[in-house]
Amino acid sequence: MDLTLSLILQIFYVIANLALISLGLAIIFGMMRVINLAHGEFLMLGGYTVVVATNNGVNLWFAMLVLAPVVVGAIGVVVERLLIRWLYGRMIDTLLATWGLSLFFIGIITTIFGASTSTTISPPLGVVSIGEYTSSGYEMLLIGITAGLLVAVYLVLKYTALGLVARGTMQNPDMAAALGVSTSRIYMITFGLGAAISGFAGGLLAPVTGVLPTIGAIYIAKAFITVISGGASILAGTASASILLGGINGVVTFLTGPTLGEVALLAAAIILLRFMPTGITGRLFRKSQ
Amino acid sequence: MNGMFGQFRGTLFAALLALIFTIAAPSILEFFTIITLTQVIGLSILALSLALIWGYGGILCFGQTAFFGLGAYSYAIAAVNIGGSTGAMFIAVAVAAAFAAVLGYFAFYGKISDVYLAVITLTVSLIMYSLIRRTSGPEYKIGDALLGGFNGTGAPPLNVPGNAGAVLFPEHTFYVAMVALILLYVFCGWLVNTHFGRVCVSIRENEIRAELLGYDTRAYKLGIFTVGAAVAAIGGIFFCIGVTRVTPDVFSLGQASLTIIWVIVGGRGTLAGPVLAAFGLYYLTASLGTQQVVNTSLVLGIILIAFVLLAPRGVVPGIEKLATARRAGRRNRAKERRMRLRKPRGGISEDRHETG
Amino acid sequence: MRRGEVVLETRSLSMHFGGVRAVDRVDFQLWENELRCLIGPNGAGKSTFFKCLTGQLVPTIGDVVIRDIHVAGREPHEVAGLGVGIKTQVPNVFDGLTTRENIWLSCRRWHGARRTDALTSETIERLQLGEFRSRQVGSLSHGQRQWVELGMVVAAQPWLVLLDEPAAGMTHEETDRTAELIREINEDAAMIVVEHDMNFIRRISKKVTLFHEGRILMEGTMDAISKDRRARDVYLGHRA
Amino acid sequence: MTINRRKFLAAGATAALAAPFYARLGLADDPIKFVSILDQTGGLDIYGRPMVETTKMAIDEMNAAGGLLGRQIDLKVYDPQSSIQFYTQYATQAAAGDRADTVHAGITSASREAIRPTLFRYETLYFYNVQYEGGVCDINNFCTGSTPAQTVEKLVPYCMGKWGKKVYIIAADYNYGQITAQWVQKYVRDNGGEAVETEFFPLDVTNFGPTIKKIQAARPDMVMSALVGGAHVSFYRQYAAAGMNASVPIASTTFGVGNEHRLISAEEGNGIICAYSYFEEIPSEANMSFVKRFKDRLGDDAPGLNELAARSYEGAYLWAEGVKAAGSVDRMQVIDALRTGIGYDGPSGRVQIEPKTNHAVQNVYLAELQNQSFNIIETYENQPPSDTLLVCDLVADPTQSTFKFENGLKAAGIDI
Repeated sequence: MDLTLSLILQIFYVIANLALISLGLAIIFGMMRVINLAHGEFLMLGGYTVVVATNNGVNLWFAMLVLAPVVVGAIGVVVERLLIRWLYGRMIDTLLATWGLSLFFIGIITTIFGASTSTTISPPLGVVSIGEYTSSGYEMLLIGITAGLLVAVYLVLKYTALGLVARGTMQNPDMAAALGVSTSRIYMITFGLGAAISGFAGGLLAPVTGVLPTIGAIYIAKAFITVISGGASILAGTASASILLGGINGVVTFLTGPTLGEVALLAAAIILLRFMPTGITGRLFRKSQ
Repeated sequence: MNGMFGQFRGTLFAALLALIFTIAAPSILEFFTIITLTQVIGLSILALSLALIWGYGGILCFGQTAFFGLGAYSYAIAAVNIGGSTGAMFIAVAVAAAFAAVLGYFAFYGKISDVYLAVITLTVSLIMYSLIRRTSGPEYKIGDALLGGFNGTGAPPLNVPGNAGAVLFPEHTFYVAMVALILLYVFCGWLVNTHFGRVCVSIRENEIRAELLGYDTRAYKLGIFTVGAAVAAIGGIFFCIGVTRVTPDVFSLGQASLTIIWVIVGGRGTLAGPVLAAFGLYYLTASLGTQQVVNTSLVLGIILIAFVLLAPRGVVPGIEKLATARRAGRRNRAKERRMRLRKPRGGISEDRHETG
Repeated sequence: MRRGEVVLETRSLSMHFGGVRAVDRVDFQLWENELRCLIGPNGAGKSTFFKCLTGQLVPTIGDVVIRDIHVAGREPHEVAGLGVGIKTQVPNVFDGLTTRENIWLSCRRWHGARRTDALTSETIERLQLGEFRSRQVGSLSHGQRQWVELGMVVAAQPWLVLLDEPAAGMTHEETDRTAELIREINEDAAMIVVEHDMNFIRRISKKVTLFHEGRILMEGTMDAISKDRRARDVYLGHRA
Repeated sequence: MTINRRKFLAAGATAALAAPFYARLGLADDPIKFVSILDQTGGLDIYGRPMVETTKMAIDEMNAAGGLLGRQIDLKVYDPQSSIQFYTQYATQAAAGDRADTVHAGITSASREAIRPTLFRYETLYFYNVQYEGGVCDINNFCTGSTPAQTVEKLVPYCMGKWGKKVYIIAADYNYGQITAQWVQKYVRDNGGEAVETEFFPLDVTNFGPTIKKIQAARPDMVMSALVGGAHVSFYRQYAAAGMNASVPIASTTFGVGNEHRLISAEEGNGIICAYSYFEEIPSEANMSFVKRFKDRLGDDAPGLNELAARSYEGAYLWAEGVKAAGSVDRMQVIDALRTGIGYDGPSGRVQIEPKTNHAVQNVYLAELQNQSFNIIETYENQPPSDTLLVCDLVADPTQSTFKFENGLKAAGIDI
């Protein structure tokens, strides 16, 4: 019983983890149709922000909750202004550009900080006990933060003027421009927001996984598959794909081992795409298209 | 025929240049360069295969590496078991083509949209990556061939057909690989000029129209997809012979992205461009790895970013465009001006990739 | 010539989108060598009906029969494969290819290589497309692209032709030539033309079918329809 | 398959092909060519960069001391960027292009297996200075790193004696992890213990939650880890975050070699016991001097030193000992000299080639992690490569060039 309960919590964490690493990518891909191959490096930059800040005496919570999203969000805005905005309407070319960007970030971080960086941070908040089983309190907190983040993004998109304009611009740039909205500005803000959320996620995960310049490569494939499986709707898609894929991954990992867990995740994604070629939300929530 | 269809003469000319290069290689290149060329040729055949199905067939296959890797692994496993390379090559091509036919059948007859086809093929490649890395235990054997998991498995060298003992020297393997590249290049150039190829191009341009003309677009797409997979598999064979080994990395996201990047850099709608891009990027990366001054990733990243900003149409179409503009300019400047006042050329065919 | 056999027939054809019945139990017949115009206000269901005929949509209920072959639910290429020429509403051409290549592809579906070359040249001559023969279709004007598409339909020498708004967006002069071409095509083929432009219809039509709210409101000559009150209400009602 | 160089040169028909080849054959007072091929970018850079730095240091020191045989040593470093295809490229370039006198290369077994046949074919001496799973049997290839039997054999009984007999094994899912796990199982059995579970993890897994739950359910006395790489560092963090490091201690033959002990915090790592043939903290004179010279060289940026880094340094010196003993850089003469039992006394103690396997007899240390640094708790001197010795005898057959992956396990009595 205790095992079941703590295992369920664990699977929630797997799901939250997947949603957390995918959301930034989902926003940029869903709203701008830009496949950001440097997504993993945005996560990495978030992690580095936290590690470098805490190594210099900054409070861990401040570094994770404020510094990481702000720094990476700012980097995102700069990237959008200098690079991405020249490529709108050339979706495939953004693949090449962001691939280059990904290499650039890895290279620059390795040049500055070396191949690995010592850290002193560890997950805060101690241990949560369920009977004889213990879980990391911080991991439980991450479940809550992820849920909160999804709700916050939902509220921003749904109820703020910015969200409405952004959704309109993504649907039809010409129309929005005719209404006097600066599409260029909207794209910049969207890309910055996506980057900030990736940085936020990377910062939150830094105490759990540690940071390396090359750690982005571990995330990108998984995030990509989650976003595509989710389909057109950014939030409902990311959430539902995370639940499905993360749930399958967590259960299979526990039952058979981590390798089959990974394979099960990918196989589920393929089967999903075979029967719902436009992703989960494409089939189930038509309105969100 | 001219325009898109009329490039076959150019193809033959490029093939002739490549043939001259092959013959001249020993006197212009260093010995070690020649023997390491085999793996680069393998990669460039992979680029050719994607140039065919994406550039001409309009099928953005993000996971072309699935067939490349499948070809390489099938070859290595078959060659170890048969004890000779000739039959193994045929088996490898057949395995990859059959796999592509099944995958393509589900995708095209299931009416999966362009973008999702890209993602599904990528996912297939990543699944293979995960699965093959699972096989590091000694229990994972196919016949006599140990799969080796993460470490991969050895790829036997080429031998003279019918005589498994007569193994080719690496420099001779280079000739075989180069001839294979040239033949495949000419084959692809010929294919896109056949009726079949032209219909594939028309499907790229406008699938609904092609269908309304009475062409079964699913069958054509499946056809060119399968041919592309077979070509990619041949690339995989030469790649693993060149490396002497095949590892799961052939299926990785990195290799998959790189394949797309060759076609973008070389230019969509040409066959020679992506092939040259594969060569160029390989030697750029390889030469960066010989220096100790700056971080390799950093330099490569900057070059790619600069490229996408400065040469958006890819190298070969960019050069072609320059050349055409100059020639046309000499012939009739006034007419050119009139045309430019209307719509920008080619904009519409590019737009297709953004929808979906 | 008049009243040979029925070449195209729909039997209680219905197309529902969610709760909306875009086409509602339509029984329709087209006779050999007939030229029929489908008219109706926006949203009357004529374009949906057209797409059910061409295989672009699978009807919810009912059947489409072309020369005794049931085609409802078949793929568009199977419909076209019966010798049916189809032109859709927006100019549906191969933008990246030249005019000549566009038309060549249409001919080649039916003929060998040599016959195709001859037929392609013939079609280009007939439609006076020679000037744009080697131009990429994407760089042509809207009306010119419509003509290229008509050329593709003609080049295949179909016995049944389905046209959706062939004169849309054309200049006055182009419209005249289109009307002439349609009459020419009709000498060898039965036709269905979906059209908005009443003047254009007057010039080509013999019999007109008026759609309203997914059903056939009435059929008759253009003169008869334009005198009918119900027909005027349908149009006026929507204009208001 | 071997190209005989003399035959090659004699053959007039191939003269055109060989032209750039023999033009590069060096004169007597040309610098000696030493090539290093190690990943400095990509996922393996955490291992490769320290190895390159110590290699550079070794060559600089040798040159400062007057070189070898009166000739300077020219070090050429290639970065294969964590990609197997570039290993083949650079190995061929080193052998057939640079005409290297020795090549020190490779981190993963995959990279070693990609270049070993090439270097054998082109008769270029090859050193592989990395801890690996054992089983290489190649006259041309000296493997100086520790192998499982050397480290696991000491670590398992020590830790079982200290913590208890129920062992939970977790390992990276590739050859090294698989084989090491087999050896761990064998030594657990041999010492009267029980391996309750063995789990393998793909190298990109970062979420160990489900496994930690399984460990909690299985209640072992200790966890034996052969996890590898940047992603797997997460395990130690998540394990500590679940409060497990206090109750079930960890032993490892892989932790620390990628500087893992500095990537996690002190509290998370305290108490982990590891076995290697080198630790930066070895209190010997030779090592303290080595560490000091290294830190002086690189200043604050100096990476931590581990077995791979130290052995790269020692591997270069071991080769130099061979050259000195042979009085020549000729490949076969150096190979023969190295196999006579000469050794090098380096920071890790004495390293000496065992002639049956071309592997190294070396010291093995056990150390416990406290505050991000290792305290040496046991030293075992002159440990032979007993696993590879079971399957390889280059004295009986000095023409071999193979990798006996399965046989090593079979000979050890491990079922496969």
